[in-house]
Amino acid sequence: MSWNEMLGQILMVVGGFFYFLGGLGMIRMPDVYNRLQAGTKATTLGTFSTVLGVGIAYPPFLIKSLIIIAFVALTNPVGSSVLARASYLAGVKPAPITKVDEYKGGESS
Amino acid sequence: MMTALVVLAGAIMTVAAVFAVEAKKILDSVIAMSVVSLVSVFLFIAMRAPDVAITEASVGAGLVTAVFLVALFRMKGGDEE
Amino acid sequence: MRRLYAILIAAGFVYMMLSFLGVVPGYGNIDLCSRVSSSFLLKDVSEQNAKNWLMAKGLETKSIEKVYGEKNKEDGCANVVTSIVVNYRSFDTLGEVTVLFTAALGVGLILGGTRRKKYGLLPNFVFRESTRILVPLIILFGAYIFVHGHLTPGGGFPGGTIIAAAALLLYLADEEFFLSKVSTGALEGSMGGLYVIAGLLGLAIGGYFLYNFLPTGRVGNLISSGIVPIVYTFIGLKVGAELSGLITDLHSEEG
Amino acid sequence: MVYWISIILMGIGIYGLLTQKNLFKQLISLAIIDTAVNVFIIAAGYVEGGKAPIYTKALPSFLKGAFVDPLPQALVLTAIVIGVGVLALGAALLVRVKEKHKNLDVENMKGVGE
Repeated sequence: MSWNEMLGQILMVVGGFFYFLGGLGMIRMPDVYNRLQAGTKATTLGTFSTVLGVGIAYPPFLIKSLIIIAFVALTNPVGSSVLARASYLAGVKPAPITKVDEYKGGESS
Repeated sequence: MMTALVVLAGAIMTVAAVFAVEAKKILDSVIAMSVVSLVSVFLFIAMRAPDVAITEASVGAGLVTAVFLVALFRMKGGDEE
Repeated sequence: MRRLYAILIAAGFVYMMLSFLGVVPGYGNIDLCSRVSSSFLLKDVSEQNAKNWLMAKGLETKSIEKVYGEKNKEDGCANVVTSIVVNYRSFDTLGEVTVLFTAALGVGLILGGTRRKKYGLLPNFVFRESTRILVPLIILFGAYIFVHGHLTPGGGFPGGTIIAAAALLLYLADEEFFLSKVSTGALEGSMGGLYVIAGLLGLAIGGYFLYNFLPTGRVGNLISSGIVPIVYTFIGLKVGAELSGLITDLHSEEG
Repeated sequence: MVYWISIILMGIGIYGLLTQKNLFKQLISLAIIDTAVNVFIIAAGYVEGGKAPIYTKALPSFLKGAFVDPLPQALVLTAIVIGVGVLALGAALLVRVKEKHKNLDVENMKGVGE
């Protein structure tokens, strides 16, 4: 096994670990906003790591995997923010442990 | 391995279809229908039909769900007036 | 009572279909030789490789030379499903596109209007600005899918749907956005007309409708397989314009 | 196996079509039947151990079991797109029905079902 395959597979395992953390966060977190944060941040990192690992292990896929990373970096945070905003506007209350609610009273766009 | 996955996919599809038929709210029903379409994408890939899989994923699971949701939203909007 | 009857009818249907399973061949046990010709299965991307392989097996090489030397109906497409859909069942695809056009026309007649229906949603700054970045990329991706339809999985219909998804994203992001009916109608009509013109050119040159009259090139190249990528480009743009018009109709009201 | 899955899904769709009084639920049952029929037709073309029908560099092992059958896939590709047209037209009709009759229940509409 050459060095790039080894590096790529290590990156894939790291990505799988981030996916696992995201799934754990979906179960353990108290309310919908924390779950969104866990589900988005962990799986974005996991996708970066896994796709980059595939690109390094099999060099013909490197450019495509970089394009996929750019796409995921553009779309994933936007989708998460839109979901959080929609659930706030729909009246989902944050968990009672929450101290700061900066979104209260509308946004300043 | 593949057979077990196909059986699992079939179980998910059956449960989602029963839920889609029997659910009280239509929104739940539409989401369950989209789940049936999405899992059928896996069946198509397992049966070596990538063309059909990509078409079903974009057309069947994406566009039909979007059209149904927009139609549902229009109906709900008419309710409140 | 009603549920009981429904369960009985559904069970009767399931029993009928299960007894019908004895007629069709079992799952995965299909002899493909009895369904398609052997020269169809013997095509390959690398010509030299195939010849050597056939020589090593001691098989006749006539069929492989025929595949590369002359035009046959599946010429040039690496993706067999594409060569079925837009090469020798192309007339069927023309009918399919017509059915889709009729459905979009029906939606336009039922719901169509000249004004954007407003739901009173609050504008979202992040979503609107990122949509402006994303929409060209999504359209580019849809074009990539239908241009490469003869090499990779995909083709005109999923590509057109992805373009329509870009239109749907614009509608969700901006309350003011309204796609003009004239532009989608013009794009769709011209693409449908070009599809028919390609068919008529084939009728004039080769003798039957939608004949593949361009040189077919080598299997696996981007510019190969004659009019297949051109026709798929027409189909992709037509389907994209049609479905965008359908989404526009769903978001519009009279007034 | 896949035959069974698709036949059971068709049965569920027919059951929903017969029992549900809401027109939108009936449309969703039609969509489920659509998906199930597509799975059935694809399963009729599957060859055990076959590859996806795209020519690559390696020549397929000789004839039997080389590819799955590409013809059902082309037919299903057509069927999916036509299904979208049918379902979108149905949804548009339902929007109009809702505007006219104020509800989607088959038995509560004025002048229908009495």
